Amino acid sequence: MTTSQTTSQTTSQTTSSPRTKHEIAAAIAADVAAAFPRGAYANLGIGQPTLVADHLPPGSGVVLHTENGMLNMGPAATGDEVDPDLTNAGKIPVTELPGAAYFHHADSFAMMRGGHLDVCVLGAFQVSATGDLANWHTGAPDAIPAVGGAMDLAIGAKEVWVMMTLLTKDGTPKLVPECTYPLTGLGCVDRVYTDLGTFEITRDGVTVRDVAGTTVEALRDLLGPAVLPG
Amino acid sequence: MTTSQTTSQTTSQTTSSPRTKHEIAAAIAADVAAAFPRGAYANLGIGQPTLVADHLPPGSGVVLHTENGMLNMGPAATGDEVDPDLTNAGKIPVTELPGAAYFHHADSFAMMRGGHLDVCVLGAFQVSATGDLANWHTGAPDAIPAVGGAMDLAIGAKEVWVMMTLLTKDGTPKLVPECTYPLTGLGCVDRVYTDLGTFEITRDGVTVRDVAGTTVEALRDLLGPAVLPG
Amino acid sequence: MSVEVCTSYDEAVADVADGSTVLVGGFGMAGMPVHLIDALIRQGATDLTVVSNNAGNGDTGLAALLAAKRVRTVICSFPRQADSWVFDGLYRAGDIELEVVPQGNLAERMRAAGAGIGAFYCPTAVGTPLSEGKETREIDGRTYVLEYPIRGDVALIGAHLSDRMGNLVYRKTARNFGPVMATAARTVVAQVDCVVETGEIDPEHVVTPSIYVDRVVPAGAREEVPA
Amino acid sequence: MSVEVCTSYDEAVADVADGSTVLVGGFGMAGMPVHLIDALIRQGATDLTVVSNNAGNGDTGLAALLAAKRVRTVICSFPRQADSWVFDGLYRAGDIELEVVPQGNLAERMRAAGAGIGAFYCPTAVGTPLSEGKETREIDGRTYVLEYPIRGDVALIGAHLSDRMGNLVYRKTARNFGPVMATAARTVVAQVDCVVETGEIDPEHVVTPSIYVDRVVPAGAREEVPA
Repeated sequence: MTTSQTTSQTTSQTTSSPRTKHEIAAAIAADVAAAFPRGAYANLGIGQPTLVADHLPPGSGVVLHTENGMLNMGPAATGDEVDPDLTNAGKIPVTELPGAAYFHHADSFAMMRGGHLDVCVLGAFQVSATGDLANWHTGAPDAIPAVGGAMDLAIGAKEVWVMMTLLTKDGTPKLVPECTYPLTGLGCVDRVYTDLGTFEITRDGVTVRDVAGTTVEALRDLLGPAVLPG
Repeated sequence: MTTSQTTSQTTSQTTSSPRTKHEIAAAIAADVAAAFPRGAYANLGIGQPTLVADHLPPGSGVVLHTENGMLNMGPAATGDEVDPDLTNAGKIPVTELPGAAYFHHADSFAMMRGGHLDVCVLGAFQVSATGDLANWHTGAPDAIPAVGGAMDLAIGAKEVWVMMTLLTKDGTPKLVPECTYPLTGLGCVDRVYTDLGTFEITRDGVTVRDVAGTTVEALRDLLGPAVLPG
Repeated sequence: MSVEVCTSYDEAVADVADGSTVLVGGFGMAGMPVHLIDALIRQGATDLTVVSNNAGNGDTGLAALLAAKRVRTVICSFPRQADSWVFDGLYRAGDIELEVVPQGNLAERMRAAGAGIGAFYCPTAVGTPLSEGKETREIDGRTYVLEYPIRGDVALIGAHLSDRMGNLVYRKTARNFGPVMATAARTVVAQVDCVVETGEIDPEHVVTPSIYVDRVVPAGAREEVPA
Repeated sequence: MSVEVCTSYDEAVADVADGSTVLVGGFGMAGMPVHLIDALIRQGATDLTVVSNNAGNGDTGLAALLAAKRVRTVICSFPRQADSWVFDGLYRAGDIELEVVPQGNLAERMRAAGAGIGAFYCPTAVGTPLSEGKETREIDGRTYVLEYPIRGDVALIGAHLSDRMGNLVYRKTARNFGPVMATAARTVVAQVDCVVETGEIDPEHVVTPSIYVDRVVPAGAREEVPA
């Protein structure tokens, strides 16, 4: 088990006043962005993962895929750039970068499901110690199920990274021995970026990649031995 | 069983000297061309079926598909028109017509196998009374098998028409109770155009669509009751 | 063969039968054939199965078709949205059936229909509620779910240009489901920004070849208000 | 990410390992990556499985690779041609293995590899010698054969233009197997007529998106004669 005790650049400054939800998400997004391989082809899921794009260093060469049919998507469109025919998967107007390509939905998901994307970053309700992902459905009996591309993304990329707060609002861990929410994908998550640390999910179990403002021991106490054995 | 006794325009003039192989093929091709629905999307197999293109009336609106990735293929290229990047499935340089489209091999065969072509015209060694087609392999033990797109074409079009001489050089019928050569497709042939008549293959059996220089009775004698019952 | 260029949206959907499966293109508003949907509402076909990525937004388009009680079943990947109140109400009242399909399966199942594939083994949704009751198989150490084609009687799509043969090109991410749906339905109707002369679209740039397209309706076509 | 632009054909195929499965594009000479095949001959990798539509013509290209005894197995649709004497001789002598695959299956099996499909039910070859021993299934009254993906370690293809990211466009029917093979191999190498600046290919016209392409070699690159 390789455990790096270095705290990450951006999440280590948790000193005085509690951070806002947005600040926490931005810090996690910065951690994810810093870890991106140069020139990676990546899909950033709807919601918080889209923040990662704002933190990519200039010249990162990262090429963004959007599952509604485009490679090399640019930043959100503003003003005159807005074109109703050019949106991301969240239906937000975006721009195109030089070297972009358009393709239809079957080709787009073939690209994703064929394992050609280097990284996919997703939000999650829960991740299990064996990499199961739950992010599409709370399981509430009155909820209308809606999956979108979540299950395709979960199994499609070479690496699936989750970004989430480690705990729910009421303090319950979201990295769990076994998911209680309906699954999105089985054993598909490779890494989990959280506000309290980053975890790798390997065949041998969960390891701590780095911690943020806490210790590995404290994380063990939080998550329990079924998730983080000593 | 609907039997039309009208002889076809082009093959009825078999009067004096025996026709050459090419004249026979041209006559069959003219019959096929005359039967094409206006504006049909069609694939003409390698070899004699390509002759059909020469007999399409002006304004037929027929759009030719070639399985190496093109719709609205034009006639063979001559002189300066020859472009090594533009060939038909027989690897012969061809031309493009206005409104052509190029696509890759998987899209091209998806188009074919998905049943979007109206007609496919193929040559044959044998056709059975139930529409089985044998046209890819003589079954000779030393022959090197080579199928190309034959099996895809056989099952792909809305209608599969075969054009062939009705008899082999030694007088053996090629429309048979059951094929003896290795099959290309099962129950896939809808119509058989020959030098002696045109046959429809229906669920109820083989019927004569028209005869050329012979009679239905003579065809019955030739083919036997297993193929053409009274 | 020339495509049928319709002078009204209503003419283009006049023959949609009750009980049809209708594939409706678009992702959000991009590529959404709004005028054809409006015409379908005027036309009155009912008991429809609609296959589309979403289940209607706001009170127009697909949502209006649903509100008019013309749709028995929706097959889509993402019905629940901030402004999907029409669908939500019908669903909660038990007045509409829903099949939720992962977006990639939705696309690939229509592609299979268009390509003559009888069924395919797919890695998506293994071990999740959306594969419950479905056949699975392990191939080369990975588990797959068996998925079947989705065929349409009619596809209504949006495209940018058509030529007079029916070759289509799209604009940017408005391409989305259009090219796939065009292969998967018996009758394909496209609303387009403009119909150009045959030969004006470079054969290298055609996205949907003419063979797939039955009717096109250029922008500005008539909307016939029923008498 | 920028694609690797190689200055010699030999550099582009330097890492092809013995025992590799090599997908080779082209239909006849259209789209045939002749310079890459020549470099592969110079490179010396052996015990190869070659997947291509044909099994070589005349004495050059694939035929020369076969003649050099580098190929253990050919997977193709149409080995037998008027000028396929090299293959014919090796086959009759029992010096090469052959898997004959219907052309549509060849394309669709590579597409499946690229698209993450584990296997698919296909209507081609039902009841023929080429489906003997294969699993079949009746779906909706039609019989289908179960077909598995064909994956490549390397794909060698020909294209018209590449930009510096690796987006490819093709010319006319030289497109053929290139775009499919580019999705189905771990390493994809394209010989192209010209490498243009990123942004010079309209994003609407890209046929093979850059994600699939690892190396491109523009015409006029060096051919390194081994010392």
